[in-house]
Amino acid sequence: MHFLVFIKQVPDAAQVRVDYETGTLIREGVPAIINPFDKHAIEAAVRLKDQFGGKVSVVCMGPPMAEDALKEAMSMGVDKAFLLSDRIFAGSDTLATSYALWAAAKQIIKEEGPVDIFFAGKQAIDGDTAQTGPGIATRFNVPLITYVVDVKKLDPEKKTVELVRLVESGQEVIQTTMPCFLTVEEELNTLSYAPLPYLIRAAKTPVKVLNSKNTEIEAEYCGLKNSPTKVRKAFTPPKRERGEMIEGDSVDSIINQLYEKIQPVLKTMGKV
Amino acid sequence: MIKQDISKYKHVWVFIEHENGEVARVSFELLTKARELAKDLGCEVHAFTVGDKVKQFADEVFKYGAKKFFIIEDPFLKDYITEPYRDAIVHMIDKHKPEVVLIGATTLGRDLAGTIATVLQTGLTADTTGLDIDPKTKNLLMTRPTFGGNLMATIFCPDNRPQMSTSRPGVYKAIEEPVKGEVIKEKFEFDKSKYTKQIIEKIIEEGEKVNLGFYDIIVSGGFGMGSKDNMKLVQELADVLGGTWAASRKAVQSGWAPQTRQVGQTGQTVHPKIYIACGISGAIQHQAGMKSSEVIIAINKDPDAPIFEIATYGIVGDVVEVLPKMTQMFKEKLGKA
Amino acid sequence: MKKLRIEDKLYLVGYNVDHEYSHLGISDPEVCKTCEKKQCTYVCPASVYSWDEKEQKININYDACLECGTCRFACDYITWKYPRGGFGVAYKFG
Amino acid sequence: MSKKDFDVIVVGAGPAGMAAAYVLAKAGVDVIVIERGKFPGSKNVMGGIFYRKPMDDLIPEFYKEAPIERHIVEQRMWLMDDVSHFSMGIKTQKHNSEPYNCFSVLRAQFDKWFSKKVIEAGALLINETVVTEPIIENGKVVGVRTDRPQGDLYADCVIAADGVQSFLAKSLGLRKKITPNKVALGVKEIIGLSEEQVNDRFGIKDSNEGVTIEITGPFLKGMEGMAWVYTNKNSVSIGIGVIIDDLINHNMNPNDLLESLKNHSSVLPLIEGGETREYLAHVIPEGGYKSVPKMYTDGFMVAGDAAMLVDSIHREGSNLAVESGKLAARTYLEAKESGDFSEKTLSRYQEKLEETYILQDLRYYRNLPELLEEKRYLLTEYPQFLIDAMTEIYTVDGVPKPEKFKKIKGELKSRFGYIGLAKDLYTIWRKLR
Repeated sequence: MHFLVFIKQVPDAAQVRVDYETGTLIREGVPAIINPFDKHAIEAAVRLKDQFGGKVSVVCMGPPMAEDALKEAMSMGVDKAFLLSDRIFAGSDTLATSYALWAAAKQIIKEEGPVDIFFAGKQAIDGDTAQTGPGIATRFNVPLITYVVDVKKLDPEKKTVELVRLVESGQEVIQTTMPCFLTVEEELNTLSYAPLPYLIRAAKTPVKVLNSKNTEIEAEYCGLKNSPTKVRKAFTPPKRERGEMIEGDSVDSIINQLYEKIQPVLKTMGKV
Repeated sequence: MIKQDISKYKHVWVFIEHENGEVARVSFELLTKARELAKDLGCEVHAFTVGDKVKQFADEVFKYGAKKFFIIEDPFLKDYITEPYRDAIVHMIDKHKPEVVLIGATTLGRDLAGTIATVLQTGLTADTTGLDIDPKTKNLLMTRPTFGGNLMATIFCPDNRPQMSTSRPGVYKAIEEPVKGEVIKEKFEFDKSKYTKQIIEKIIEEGEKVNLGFYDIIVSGGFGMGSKDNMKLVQELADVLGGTWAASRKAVQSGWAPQTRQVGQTGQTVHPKIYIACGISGAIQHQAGMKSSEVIIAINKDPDAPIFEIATYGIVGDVVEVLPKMTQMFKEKLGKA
Repeated sequence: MKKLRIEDKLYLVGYNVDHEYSHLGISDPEVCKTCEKKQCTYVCPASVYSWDEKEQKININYDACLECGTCRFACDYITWKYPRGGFGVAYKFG
Repeated sequence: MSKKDFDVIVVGAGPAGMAAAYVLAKAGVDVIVIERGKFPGSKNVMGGIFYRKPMDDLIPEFYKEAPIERHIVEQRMWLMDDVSHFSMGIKTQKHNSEPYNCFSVLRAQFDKWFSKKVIEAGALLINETVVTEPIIENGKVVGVRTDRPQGDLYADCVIAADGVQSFLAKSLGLRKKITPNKVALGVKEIIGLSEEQVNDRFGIKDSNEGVTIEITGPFLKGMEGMAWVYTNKNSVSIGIGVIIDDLINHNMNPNDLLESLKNHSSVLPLIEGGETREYLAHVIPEGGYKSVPKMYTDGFMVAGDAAMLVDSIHREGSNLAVESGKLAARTYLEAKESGDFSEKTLSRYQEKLEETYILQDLRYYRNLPELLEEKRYLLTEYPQFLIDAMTEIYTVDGVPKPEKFKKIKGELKSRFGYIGLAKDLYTIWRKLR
């Protein structure tokens, strides 16, 4: 079987701070990491490979420094790593990004063989859009299953897989044929502590670079110019100010006051 | 990029999300917001949905000001499955060419919107918290938080239509403004062999794997709760408010709550409409996980607790005394007694 | 200058917290009960150790550990290992 | 020997380990470096000054491409009490031109760069892996065990550059138990300021030039330690290192100590208004020459902090690390010619160190740690006397100068006694002999 994981290198959002004076983010020194959700996608793919045989490929779109993310992916047990890197991608929105990754994946399929399950994290922690995965799945015209928390059964003969996904009201168990596209939650698995030979292989194996020259990616669908959405402005939200202390003669009176104050909010939620 | 004649697109469309015969509240919120946008654009608000029996939602939809309600009804669409829903909706959008399409940023909405936008080859802005019309260009301006709420970005989609956005539930108020509307039934022939995905089981009950991000009210307990037993007080209030409960790192570390319910830097980041911090001093690590909540209510014995620096409403008091009273009184007020 | 609390400073530090395994421990917690100085509670620059009067034991908040090793030199009963590879503190500037 | 995966295993990607790996890789040796951090530098802390010479010998003109902050043109030394400081120092244009004397650096960034050079040279770098113990066969170190599954590695020789905690040297019995009077805890903050603010506050014209301030004296309340303020490009590193025993005995929390340093009237103007970017802590081995262990055994050498190579008097550590790493690598290369990695051959490593300034410097100050431990007042009372004397001299209060000098002389006598003073001077002279 062949599993292909789409990953993104992101700044560690937990370490990004706001400079309220300039209204910008302080990114200096903030490390670049593999998007945390994507790591669970890699883990899932590697475990399926261990169970059913085959191989795991991974692709990451980004600048040359994204090679670090791919090296890390390989140290988790990935067999083949591809870096999709080209200036023509600069400023791509989710539609253009999903195009480029789709085209790159077609090239990977050409080189490594057909894919049974595509994986991605449910969203990236920098943009939080959760659109690139669904976009690629749509372009491949394969079933899309988002918010996956469990891979229950995989039948390599019948080419079917049974999954559990989160929905607003709980969970649902989905059965689908392969190839299919999964976007995954962190609960899907616990990251393993990879064996040393994986790390050594990752350090020794070069990452293959894909770009507009060695794939059939067409520049007219890539980059800022060809992205339907554009950023008009970016700003930091105002700093949270100290609010109001509610005081009263009795606990009852305090709670009554509080209720009056939050009633409008409860109303908008349909609680009252 | 595929070039379009954008002048052919008109009207603001709102997707009516439904499950088990009930419309998701966010759809009404978006209808209300859409009326504002339609006014600025000089056009109408239309609702649309697909499913098995969806005509029944017409009255509610018109109550919130939709002039037309486009539907495709088919027993095949009984449960939400991405691909047939997508194909039916794309069919309607292609035919009627709305200028704006709004979808709730729920799990379902976020699953659906990305795939529709890709088929339509148009722009989609996810998870927005602000929608405005640019008075000059009449473009839709969509504002959304990124970097865990630390940065806001305003996005627009100048050359492609429809302009699509998924919007966070609870951002807009749902206000009725009834109109006499019209139901327009569309037809779509499904090639059923094309769809190979099916739901085998639905699990409604909430397990220990809890996604705090799904709740718009979170009641959270900290070390000030004093004991594992007292954490029940937090759960009871959450139940009455129809929300869920969470805990600070210290409470989790003391074994009073599972790690899956931890809010903060090393736990989950949440942005509910109401966050009630009970006995949580509010170290900056905790604040990182909840400070973008809309309303923060803090209850703490210590008047100097840092949580009060960011709380919308602060109550100085003993949680063990305040919480049971609050649960009881809210129960009565919300008509749940 | 406004004095920064230790929590505020630790917030500036990057960590990859290992939720599975604590690299710090106390070999004989009985000793803590009679330990007069309880130096671990004040010499640690990250205030990892605190005395729980009710439970009569030292609480170890290992996720805040800066891995300096001071406690290891300050008390023979503290068992100190490195966190698993890749976990623990990750400085941005150094 | 049973197995062999690499020629040499280097444990730890700090300056010592990477210097060793660099030399070895350049010589065509199959070398692997094992680092426990997310990346080299992510666990490393130092005050912030890096000397050029040893590194320059390794990678000529490294400072032209390495991420350095500023080259140091002025070094100040402050004796400080609670309300004053008495300043000495040297600012020289001789340090303001290439090849420079030393630099302020941020280790997380510098070490990452260094590791790239080491990889380019041909070494293999493995991050996120902890070496737990040496593998010993027939009394000889033949490899290391890591905490990873399938994590054993075998080699001709292991170079342990695993830092001050050095579990490897300890488990081989090379290192004795380190007592809390031989190690200092350093805590440090990086405080962000604009380049212009740094320049203005430290009297610098060009943003590439930097200043260091080293501070000691009675403000430490009799604890043995040193504080520092170093200029980076758009931040300052401010820190304080104190012997752990002293912290324990003074019931002192290191963060409180750092906060009081930051708010000292002499220090505050340098950092005021800056935002803290990072807070760091690390232990510094300050036992000096006498705590330096035997640095080799069969198939094994120790370098850097792991070998306690720190000159605390001159705040030198990273350059000793680079130097020792280099020498360990060269010793290996010599041993490789004969194929003999026994203790006898590797003992040349320690001999080489004895021949260089590293152990010569440390030997010179070998008695100082004990002296200061014994006579803590040397750190408080003499500096206090100097501060008071200077204050007296510079205060114009109508007292004639001869009378002032007489008063100072009187103070000297009453505080120390001429005999005591002579004794102290003699002791210091003897200890440094």
